[in-house]
Amino acid sequence: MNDIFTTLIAERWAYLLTVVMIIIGLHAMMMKRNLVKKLIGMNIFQGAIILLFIVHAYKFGASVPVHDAVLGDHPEAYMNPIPHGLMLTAIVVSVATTGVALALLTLIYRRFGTIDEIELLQKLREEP
Amino acid sequence: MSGAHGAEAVVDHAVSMGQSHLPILVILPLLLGCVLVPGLGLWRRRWAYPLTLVAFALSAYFAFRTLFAVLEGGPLHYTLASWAPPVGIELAVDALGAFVAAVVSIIALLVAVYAGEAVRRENPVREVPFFGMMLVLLLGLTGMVLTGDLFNLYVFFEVSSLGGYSLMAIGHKKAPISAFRYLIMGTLGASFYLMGVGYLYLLTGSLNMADVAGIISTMGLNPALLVSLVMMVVGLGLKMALFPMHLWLPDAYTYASSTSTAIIAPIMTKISAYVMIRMLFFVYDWDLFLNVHHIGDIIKWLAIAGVFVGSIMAIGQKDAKRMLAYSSVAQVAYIGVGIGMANPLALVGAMLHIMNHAAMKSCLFLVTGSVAMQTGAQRLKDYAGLGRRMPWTFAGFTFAAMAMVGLPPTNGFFSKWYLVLGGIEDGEWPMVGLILASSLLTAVYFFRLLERVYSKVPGEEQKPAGAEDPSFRMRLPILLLGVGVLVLGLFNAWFVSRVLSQALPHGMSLPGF
Amino acid sequence: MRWVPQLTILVTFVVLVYAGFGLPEFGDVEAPANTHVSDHYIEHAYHDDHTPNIVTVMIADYRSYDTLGETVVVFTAGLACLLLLMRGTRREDEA
Amino acid sequence: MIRRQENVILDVITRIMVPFIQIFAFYVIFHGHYSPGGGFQGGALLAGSVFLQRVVMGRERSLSGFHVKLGVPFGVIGILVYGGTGLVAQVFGGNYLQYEWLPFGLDPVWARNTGILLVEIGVAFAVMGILISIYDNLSAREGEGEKR
Repeated sequence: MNDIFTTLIAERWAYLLTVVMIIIGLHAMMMKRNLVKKLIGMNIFQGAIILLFIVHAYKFGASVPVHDAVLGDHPEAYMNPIPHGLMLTAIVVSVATTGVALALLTLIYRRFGTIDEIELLQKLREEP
Repeated sequence: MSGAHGAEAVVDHAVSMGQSHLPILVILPLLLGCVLVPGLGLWRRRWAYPLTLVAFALSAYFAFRTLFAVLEGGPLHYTLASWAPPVGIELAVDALGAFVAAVVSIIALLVAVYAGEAVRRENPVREVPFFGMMLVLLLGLTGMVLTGDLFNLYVFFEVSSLGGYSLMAIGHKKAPISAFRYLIMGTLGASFYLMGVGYLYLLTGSLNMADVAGIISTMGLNPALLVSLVMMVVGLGLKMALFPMHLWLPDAYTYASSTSTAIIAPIMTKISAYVMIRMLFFVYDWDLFLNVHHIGDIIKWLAIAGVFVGSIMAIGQKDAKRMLAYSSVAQVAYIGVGIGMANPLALVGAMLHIMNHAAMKSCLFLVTGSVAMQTGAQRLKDYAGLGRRMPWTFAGFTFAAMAMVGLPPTNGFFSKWYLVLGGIEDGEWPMVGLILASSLLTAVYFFRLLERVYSKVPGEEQKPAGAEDPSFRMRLPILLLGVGVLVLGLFNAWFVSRVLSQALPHGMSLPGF
Repeated sequence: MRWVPQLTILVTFVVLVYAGFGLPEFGDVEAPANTHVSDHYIEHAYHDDHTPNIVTVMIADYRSYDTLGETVVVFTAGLACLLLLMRGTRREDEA
Repeated sequence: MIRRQENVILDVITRIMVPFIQIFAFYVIFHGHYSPGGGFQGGALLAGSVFLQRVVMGRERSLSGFHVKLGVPFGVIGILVYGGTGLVAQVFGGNYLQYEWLPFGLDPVWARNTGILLVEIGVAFAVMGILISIYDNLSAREGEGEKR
């Protein structure tokens, strides 16, 4: 038990926090009736994955990944730049997905006058 | 220090010239096309369609050049910006990648020929962005196929997904709802894939597929490695509509416009299947995970369940497109069966089925689109007697339907043949029986439809107006695909011996080649 | 069938926590992710490009193809909004 | 429909703020080599300055700042700048996006430095144009979206 405590909570607490956030996002995506809330859940989910990358870029005692003449070329002096760069791309992708989703929601609202999933399903069943 | 060090770094990492530019040339026409078509098209509308066709044609031409170059000279590697992997991104094209890229680009070209008139009739207002979006979709898909980098694959995954979501939202009034569900599911799938990449990166420190494969082969089993594999299978399974994650698919295919369905249905799920093959067999140690740890068995049995669920649901449908959508669920599941069995013959069957199913499904969806456009018929009962009125269209349909069932001279027979051979090699007799039985189920719904199309003569009162073959430009792709189904069947030996035997992963070889 | 989503969420949670046992520790300087390619970037970025910001060098030079894809993603989103919400589509939507 | 009301304070403050936001955006783009920043962030800031105009001054009056029709063309130009940089490098003998082949007569390291700047400008253009285009399409009242 103590061992599990050390490995999970003392040494990987940041990872556990991202897992909690992933679960919150997943819950919102699956359980919420309002489609905008689903979308917010999706954003939380993607944000959590971004954090999953970023927390592992952290190195104890390192500085930001901007080259500095004082620090020189020592790898242990800078944080890992790769997750930062990748997640810049992932953030943009997430923004773009949100944009498309909002366009779809606008279209749905214009056509059906609601964004509640249950009501939409009812309307789907009623109309041919 | 810095100057000397810098120069040395340049010499070290700038790969020598003389790499073949073919892989990037497959992507460039699509990239330039997808910005130029909206850019010029919104200004001069009539340029949009010719530009689209030129972009698709150039891309297909280079894809075939790439395929033949790979078959002659072995895998091509193209380092972007000349940073050797794992520092930079490389396009790594082996026989499998070149094969799938060629298949995808030729199908897309044929659908684009059809789209010229179809989009003008279905969605005249949206014509220009629609063509742009088709190019974006194909750009994403070819990018996924050709890349050799895990994260780059994710980026193009999202390019193609966004294209897919928005194309799916065009069409029936209800299309945006199903497209939104598809968006939630697809983003969930892509995010799971990204998590899988994340775990792999945290364990290996690299994003290049070949490099990652080399590192994890020496690593042994690790909880995070196992979870990354599960995440990728779940994420790609969601996009591929593998049972039980197929629930988004039928609505999405049914309500989308016929051109959207015709370009998305044949290739999008296939590319996810291709990526799954790429990951499971070329990045992970396939023997360890699929055979020793029995993940292959899970995939295999879920997939065969999907074959039956899809086929049985298809039998119960009354709407033509929805029936084809459920049959897509079943057919994609065959690819899953091939992946899960993880032996050379079954894998060849799965790869062959990627091509074969793309050809037959695009033909079928083009026919339903033409029928809906010419007569307005969408329900199966409205198809009665159409075979005599639209002979050319339904000639193509008949060939494709025979291929779906798996009758011998058509290509559908041969992919199932290899799956069955693979099952026999594994001694999986129940699986062999189930595959054969599932063909009968497919036969039930297609022969029922064919019988209705050809033999019933309708009464005068239900004679639909305008029931004749569509124009030549819409008919040509249908006929080419219908003939292609036969030709691909007759020349399947060439594909297997020349292409797919080179496409197998390390440690696998076809007996007899 | 109400329990299916809950079960999925629970399974995901367990699987993700299980994965934690195989991951490197938080802030570990020696973790593979922080050494293999990362070291190469940190050591060479400034000398390859005379650009101190290592992340910029990475996204715009070493992995510029990714950034090209990213730009295309943004462009796709814009095109999608145009495709879905274009003017003149309103009448046809009501049909 | 809420009737828009003229508000002098908001108008004046927007007029004062927008140039500063835009200058900061250019700083973020061009200083991306030396500090956190770059094309996407700068482009988003530029788009933000236009959003501020749109929100405060209303759609019609803010069109003089950035016309609705310009969104997609800016995106096209941005990607063409990015892809074109790569293509020029390829035409002059390198691989795609290999900036040291750009015909500027610079030594490889500085050519790459310039190449990074070029592609960042491309990204900034694309992001700015497309974000504004998305905003305009989403915020348009029914039937008021982009006319083509």
